Amino acid sequence: MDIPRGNIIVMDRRRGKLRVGQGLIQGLKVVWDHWAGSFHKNENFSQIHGTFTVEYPDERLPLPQTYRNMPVLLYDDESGHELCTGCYQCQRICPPQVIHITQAKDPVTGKMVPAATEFIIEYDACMSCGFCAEVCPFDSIKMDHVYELSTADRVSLTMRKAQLNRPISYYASIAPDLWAEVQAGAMKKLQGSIKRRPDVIGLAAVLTEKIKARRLELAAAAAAAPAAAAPAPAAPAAPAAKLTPEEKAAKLAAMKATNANKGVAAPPAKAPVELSPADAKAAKLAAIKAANAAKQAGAAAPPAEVPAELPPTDAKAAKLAAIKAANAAKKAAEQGNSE
Amino acid sequence: MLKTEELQINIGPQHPSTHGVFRMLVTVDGETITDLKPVFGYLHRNHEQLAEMNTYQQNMPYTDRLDYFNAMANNHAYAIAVEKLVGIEVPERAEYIRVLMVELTRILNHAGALGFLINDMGAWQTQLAFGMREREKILDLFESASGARLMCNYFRFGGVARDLPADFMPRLKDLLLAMPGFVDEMERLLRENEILLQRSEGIGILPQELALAYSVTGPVLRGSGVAYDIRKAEPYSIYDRFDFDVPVGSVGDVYDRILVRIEEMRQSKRIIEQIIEQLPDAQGGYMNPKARQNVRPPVGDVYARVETPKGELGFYLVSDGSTKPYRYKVRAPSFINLTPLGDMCRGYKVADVVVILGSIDIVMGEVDR
Amino acid sequence: MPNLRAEDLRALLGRDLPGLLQEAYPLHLAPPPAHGHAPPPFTTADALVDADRIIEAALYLRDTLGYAFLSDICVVDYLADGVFELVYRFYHVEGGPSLALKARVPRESPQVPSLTPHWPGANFHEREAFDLYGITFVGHPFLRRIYMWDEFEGFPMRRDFPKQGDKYIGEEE
Amino acid sequence: MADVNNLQQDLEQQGIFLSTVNRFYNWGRRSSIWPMSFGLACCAIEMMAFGLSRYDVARFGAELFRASPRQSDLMIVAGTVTKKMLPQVVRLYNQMAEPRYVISMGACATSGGPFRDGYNVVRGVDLFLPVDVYIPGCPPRPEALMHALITLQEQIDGQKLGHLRWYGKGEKPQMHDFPVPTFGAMGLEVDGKLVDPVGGLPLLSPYTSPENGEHKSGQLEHPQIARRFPIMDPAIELESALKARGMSPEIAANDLKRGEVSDA
Repeated sequence: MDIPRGNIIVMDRRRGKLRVGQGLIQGLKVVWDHWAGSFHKNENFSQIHGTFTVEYPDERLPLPQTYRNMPVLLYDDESGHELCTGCYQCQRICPPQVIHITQAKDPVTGKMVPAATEFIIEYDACMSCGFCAEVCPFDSIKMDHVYELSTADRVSLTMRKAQLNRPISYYASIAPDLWAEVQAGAMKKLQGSIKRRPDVIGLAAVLTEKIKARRLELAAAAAAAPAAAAPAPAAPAAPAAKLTPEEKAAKLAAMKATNANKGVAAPPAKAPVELSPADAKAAKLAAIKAANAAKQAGAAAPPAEVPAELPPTDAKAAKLAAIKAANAAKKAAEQGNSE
Repeated sequence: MLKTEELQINIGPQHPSTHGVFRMLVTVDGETITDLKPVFGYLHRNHEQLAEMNTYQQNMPYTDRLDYFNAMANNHAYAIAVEKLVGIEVPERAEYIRVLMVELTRILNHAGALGFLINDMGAWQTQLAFGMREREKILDLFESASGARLMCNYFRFGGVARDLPADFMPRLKDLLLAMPGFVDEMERLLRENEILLQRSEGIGILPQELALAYSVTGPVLRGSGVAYDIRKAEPYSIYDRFDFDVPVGSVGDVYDRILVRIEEMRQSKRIIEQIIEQLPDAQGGYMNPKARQNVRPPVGDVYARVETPKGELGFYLVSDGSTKPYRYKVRAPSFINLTPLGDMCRGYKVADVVVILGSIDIVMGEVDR
Repeated sequence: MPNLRAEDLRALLGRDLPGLLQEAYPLHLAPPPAHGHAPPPFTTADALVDADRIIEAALYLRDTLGYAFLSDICVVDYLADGVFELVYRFYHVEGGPSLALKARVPRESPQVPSLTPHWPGANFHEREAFDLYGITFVGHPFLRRIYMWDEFEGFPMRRDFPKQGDKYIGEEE
Repeated sequence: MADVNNLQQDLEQQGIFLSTVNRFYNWGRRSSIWPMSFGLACCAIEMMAFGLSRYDVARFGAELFRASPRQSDLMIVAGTVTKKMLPQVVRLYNQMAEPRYVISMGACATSGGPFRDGYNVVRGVDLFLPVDVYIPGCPPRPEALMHALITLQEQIDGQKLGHLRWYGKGEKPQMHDFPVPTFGAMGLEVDGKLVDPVGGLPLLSPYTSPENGEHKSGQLEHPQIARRFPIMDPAIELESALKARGMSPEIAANDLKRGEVSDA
C-alpha cells in the first residue's frame, strides 16, 4: 500500500558493519561530550550541551505572563473596590467545583448588590485550568503566578476572600500585557458596579483605612443630611452610628496587630512553650509565608498576608458587627430623612 | 529434563519500572514466563463518569489528565470530536497552531518514552536526562503559549485559547536548531550500543497479523510493519498538507519500536518546519469568533480519533441535546496496546518484561482513566 | 482507500446476511420532562444487528469487506428505554473512515456473544464493558472485573448508579 | 530560621547540650531525605522533572529515589490515590522506617482534586496517612515541590531529639502500623466498617488536629458547600474514623505533634 505525500520507510536495523565495542565507544563519546560541555552554561534553546540546572531557591525561571497557578481576586488600588460582582460565572464553569460565592445584599432594601460578600476557593482541589479567569466578564478573577503554597496545614488551603484579594497593581506587574488588553473594559465595568454598591460593600477587607474613611464619609453624610432637616431626633442617633464603626475598626485593627505580633514576631520554635498548638501552627505558617514574601523580591509580595492570619470567625464576627453598625447608621439616617 | 514448578509473581503496582501503578501477574517457570496477566484499576479515576457529569466545555481540562504526557494531543482529539458533533469550523491558523503543538508533543513524548525505556533496561538515567532536557524546552514553549507545563488546556472548540505569544516563534526556531543534534545524539547513543541490542533485538516480537488482531495502534503497530498512521489513513485537521514519511519496522521487536520512535521524531520535526513556513500565510485568527464554548450539540453520536504519540485516541460522544454529554467514551491507545503484552512476553525472561512494557510506552492515566 | 458508508453497509448486510439487520427504533435519551417539549429521540444510521448474531456480522466485515481492525467497543446505557447499545467500530487497514455495528441488549439480562475468540483485541474492551456496565460476554475466556476490585458490587457506569458529586452546571439554562 | 537559631543559642547558654546534638542530628536528616520512587499519576511526571537535570534535587541531598520503602524517608504521594491503590499506599507507608515523612503532592493527593467526585477516588490521602506537607496545584511545578521539600526541612529543623517518638520508651506513644483498609462491596473498609463512603465527603483528616477540624466545619457555612458535602457531621466523623482505626484520639494527636513537642 502507498500513502499520499510521503513514503513508507522500513527502518534499517543496521547502519553499517558492526565492530566489537564500537557502539559502546560511540555512546561513551556522547556522555563524554556532555560532561565536557557541563563546564559552561546552556544559554539558549539551540544548545544541547551545557549545564541546564536552575538553582531554584536562588534563581528562578522567568514565568511567562500567561502562566496560571491559582486564581486570585483583584481589587482596585485607588478606590479599594473589588472587581468581583458575584455573578457566579466562575462558579458555574469551574470543572471541579471549588469556587463558592455568596452575593452581597443591600442591608436596607435586601436587593442584590454587584459584589461578593464571601468568595471561597478550595485551593486544595483546584485544577488550575484557568477557566474561571477566562470566563470572568469583569476581569476580576485572575491566575496568580505564586506557586510556593506548600503548607503543613490543609485547612489553610481553603482560601477566603480576604486571602484571595490582590491589588490590580500586583497583577499588572506580573502580566502587564494581559492586563493592558482588558484594562479599559474592566475599569469601566468597575465604575458601573461601584455606583450600585451602597455602604462599604465591595471594598476589599484588607484596606481597613479605606473602609474607615468610607465609613466616616458615609456617617458624615448621614449626619449632615438629618442635621439640615431635623436636628433634634438625629442628634443622638448620629453619634452612636459614628462611634460604633470607629470602635469596630479600632477593635479590628487591634486584633490584627496582636495577630500580626503572634504570627510574625514570635519565633516558631518558641511557640510551643507559649502558645497553644494551633497558634504555633499558625505562627509557623506565618513565618514560612513571611519568608516567602521576603524571597519574592519586594514588589510581588501580596498584601493579603496580614488578614490571612486573622481567625476567620473573628473576622466574620467583626465584619458582621461592622455591617450591623453601618445598617444602624443608615437606618438612623433614613429616619432622619423621613422625619 | 528437570521438572520445575510454576511460580506466580506480582510485579507492581508499586514497582520502579512499570510506568506508574500497573500490576502484572506473572507466571514463571524458572526464569521463563509462561503467562502474564495485566491487572489494572490502580489509577481508575472515573474519567468517563465525571465527564458525563460535566459539560462539554468542562471536560477539556480533564482530557489533559488522560495521557498526562501528551496533554495537547488529547485536547486535539476531544476538540475534533466535539467540533464534528456540533459542526464548528476551525480557522486555518488555529489548525496550524494545533498541529504544531501536537507534533511538539510527539517529539517530547518519544524523547521521554525512550528515556524511560532505557532507564528500565538499567541504564539508570543517562538517556532519560537527555530526553527530559529537550522535553523541558518544549514544555517552556507550551507554558508560554498555554500557561501550564503539563496540563495545557489550550484547545477550545473552534480554535485555541489564545494566540501564540510574540517570543514563541524565535524560541521554536532555536529549538529546531538543536533538534537534529539531539536526535542524532540519541541515535548514536542507542542504535549500535551492544548492550541495548542484546536487550532489545528479538525481544517481545509481535508479528504483523497478531498486531492487527490485537488492535494495537501507534508505534507498536508500525514497529510490527503495518504502515497504519491515522494522519495518513484518515487525514484529520490539516495533515493532508504536509509531506512526511511513515516509518515501519520489519521484525516487530523492541528494537524496531525504538527505531520507529526515533524516526518519528525526525518526521515531526519535518512537519514543524513546514508549519513554520506556512503559518504566516494562514487565514483566520486563532479562534473561530462565532464558536460558542458552552456548546449544546444536537442529538446524535460521533466518533473522532487522532494519532497521538501512543496510537489511536478516539472519543465516542453521544449527545442528548443538552450541554453535557450523554455518553463519553475514550478509546485509549495505551489500554488497547497492553492487550498483547501477555503474548509478547511469553517465552522470554522476567528481566525482559519491563523492557517489553517500556517499549509499548503506556501511561496509566490513559489505561485506567 | 475503501470508503464504505453506513448506508452501504446496511445494504450489503441486508443482501448477504438476511435476517441479521434489525430496524433501528429511536431511543429516548431522557425520561420525558414534566413540562415543555421532550428532546428529540436518538436515531442512528449505523447498522443495527441482532445481538446474538454479532459474531457473524463482525466476521462478515472482517473476511468479506476487509475491515479487520476492531478499534473500539463502547456501551451506551439508554436507561429510559431499558437497553444497552453496544457499538463495535471497525477500520480497514488501508485507511478510510470507520464502519460501526450496533447491537441492543435488554438491561435486565445483558448478554452478548464474545468477540474475543476471534479478535483477541476485544478482550479488554469486553472486560471493561463487563466491569462498568455488567454486560456478560458469552464465551469470553477471562471475564473478570478489570478496574474495580472483585468484591465491588454494582456497575458504576450505569446511569442509575449513585453519583457522588453534584455538577449542576448548564441545567438551569 | 534565624528564630530557631536564637532559641538554640538560648538553650545552649543555659547549658543544654542536647540542643547542639539536635542541630547536628537534624542537619544530618534534613540533608539526606531520600524519597521513595512512588509515582501515582500526573504529578509523578513533575516529580521526575524535579529529580532530573533542570531542577536537580541532588542539590538538596534528596536525589536518591529509592525503590524500596525500607530505604526511604519520604513518601511523595504524587497523584490521585484511588481506592484500589490505597491499601498498597498504606502498606508501603507502614513499611517505611521512622523517621518518615509524607508530602501530599498536588490536588488529587490532598483532596481528590478534580476527581474527588469519582466513585473510586480517595478524597485526600490524609484520611489514612499523616501528611507533613501539602502542595496545592494540578500539577505543582517542580519548584513547588522543592519548596515543599524546603518546608519539610524547616519542619525537621524544629524537631527535638529527646522527644521523637521513635526514640521513646515507656510512656511515649509507640508507633504502630496504620490500619490497611480492605476492599468491601461498597468501598474501602477498616475492620469491616465502611470508610470514605460513596456519596459523602469526609471533610477532615483524623490526623490533623481536632481544632482544625472543628475550625473548618465551622468555617464553611456556605450554602453551596453544604450542598456539596451533604451528610457530614465532622465530630462524629472524626470519632468514628479514629475508632475504626483502633486508635484513641490522644495517641493520634500525639503522633502528629512532631514539631510541637518541646524540650522543656
